[in-house]
Amino acid sequence: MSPKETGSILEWIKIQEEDFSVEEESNRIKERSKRIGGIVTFLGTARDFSKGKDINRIDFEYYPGMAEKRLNEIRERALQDYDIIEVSIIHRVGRIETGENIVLIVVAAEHRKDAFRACEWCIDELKRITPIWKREETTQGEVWVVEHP
Amino acid sequence: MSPKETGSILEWIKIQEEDFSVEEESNRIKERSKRIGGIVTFLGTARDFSKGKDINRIDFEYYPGMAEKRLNEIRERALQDYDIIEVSIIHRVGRIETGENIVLIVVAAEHRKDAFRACEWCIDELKRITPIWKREETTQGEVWVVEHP
Amino acid sequence: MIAYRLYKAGDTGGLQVVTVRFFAVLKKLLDRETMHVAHDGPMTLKTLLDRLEVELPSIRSILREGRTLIAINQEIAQDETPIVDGDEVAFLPPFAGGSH
Amino acid sequence: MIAYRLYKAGDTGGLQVVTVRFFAVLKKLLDRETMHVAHDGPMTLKTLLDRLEVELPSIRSILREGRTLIAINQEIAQDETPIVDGDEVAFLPPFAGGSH
Repeated sequence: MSPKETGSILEWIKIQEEDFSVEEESNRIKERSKRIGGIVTFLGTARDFSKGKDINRIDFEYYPGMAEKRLNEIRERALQDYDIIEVSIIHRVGRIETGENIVLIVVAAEHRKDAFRACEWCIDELKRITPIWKREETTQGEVWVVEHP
Repeated sequence: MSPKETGSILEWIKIQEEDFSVEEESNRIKERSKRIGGIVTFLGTARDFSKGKDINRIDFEYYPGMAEKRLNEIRERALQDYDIIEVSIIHRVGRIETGENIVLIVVAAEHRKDAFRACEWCIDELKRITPIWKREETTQGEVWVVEHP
Repeated sequence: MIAYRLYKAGDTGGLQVVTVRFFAVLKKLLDRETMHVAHDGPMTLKTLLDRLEVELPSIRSILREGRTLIAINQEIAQDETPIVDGDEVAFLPPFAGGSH
Repeated sequence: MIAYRLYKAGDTGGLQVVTVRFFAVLKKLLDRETMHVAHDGPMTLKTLLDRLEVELPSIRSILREGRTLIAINQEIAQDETPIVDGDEVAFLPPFAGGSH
């Protein structure tokens, strides 16, 4: 699959500079099915410090095409491995200020247990396999963050 | 403590007829601290069937005073037992139509693992100890729901 | 709480009036939300339950099932918990908050 | 994909031109995002890496650490993975998506 083919089908996968709305995304997923009884959401936000250093701002860079493909794989595996109805994943890139939204994962299911399991798995997996990089501008200079040394 | 004393202090506990906004509640909790890196939300919604029967509408009844007190206990125990920053709990009562919001639990933490654990514990505990009752109007009549027979 | 205890300590077995509240299926079966019970002399939850079993036959079987919790002033109570004048005794069927 | 395979089957070792992409700290160290590498004859990822080790000394130590993944046409590749004309080879430092 060429990188260009991945964009259009990804209704539930987004990598974007703009902020997103938790409410909008919840509502969009609720409309998928009347069987939905529980929606678990993970919202990741930009903290003001990291490993003891104050952060002024962060910048996310990504590999266009491959990153979306990986998020889509995560979504499809979650739908296959857990008893859930829908998954939406949004990751922001570019410049992000302290306190702003970074990532949103919304999982809808009939029952909450599966929604919790799947949502947590998705964010763990996103961090593990998605080609996204974070540069932090701290009081002590610029750092390319390595989460799991 | 008399029932009347529980109302005013409960900034993060609400039992109400009106709908709530997931976004508003997320934003309100984000303003609590710049240390917040992860927010896990559980949103419970009204499904259109239950145990094989179609549901037309549901009604929630509660024990005013005692229910808020129990939710507040849940919040305080979560804050004590998990490494989290804030917890908000909202439960709607009265008449609720299919697809509408019922309950919202928002947990903010520095790290996501604790937020996931605490959020799931809160909804489990809410169902276990909070004096709230659900009446379902199904195609086969009225049922007072018993979740764990 | 302190007020109650002082009252109990000085209690000489006079007339006690308690409010009884019913919720959910119990309210529906009885077609009432509250009732007042007057009792002459010291009283425990057991005393009250024995009376209500006689006076409210329509919910007798549900109460005997043992799945209905009973709260006195919003705290879960046991058979031996004392009840004093002004207390609120609530009958709480199994809870069903949340979404499913 | 089929196009590539046909090409490879008919490949007689002519000139291969591949695009190399760098991300994050690698891009910063090299001060460039992409480069084109021309190679005469069959080629694996190992062939390319041996060349880049010589040509790009500023990132040599990072590549040798072994924590940089390499993707060919957006799929993770190994030393023995063949590279053909038109492929995109991307050097991916450890990922850091998410919020913390």
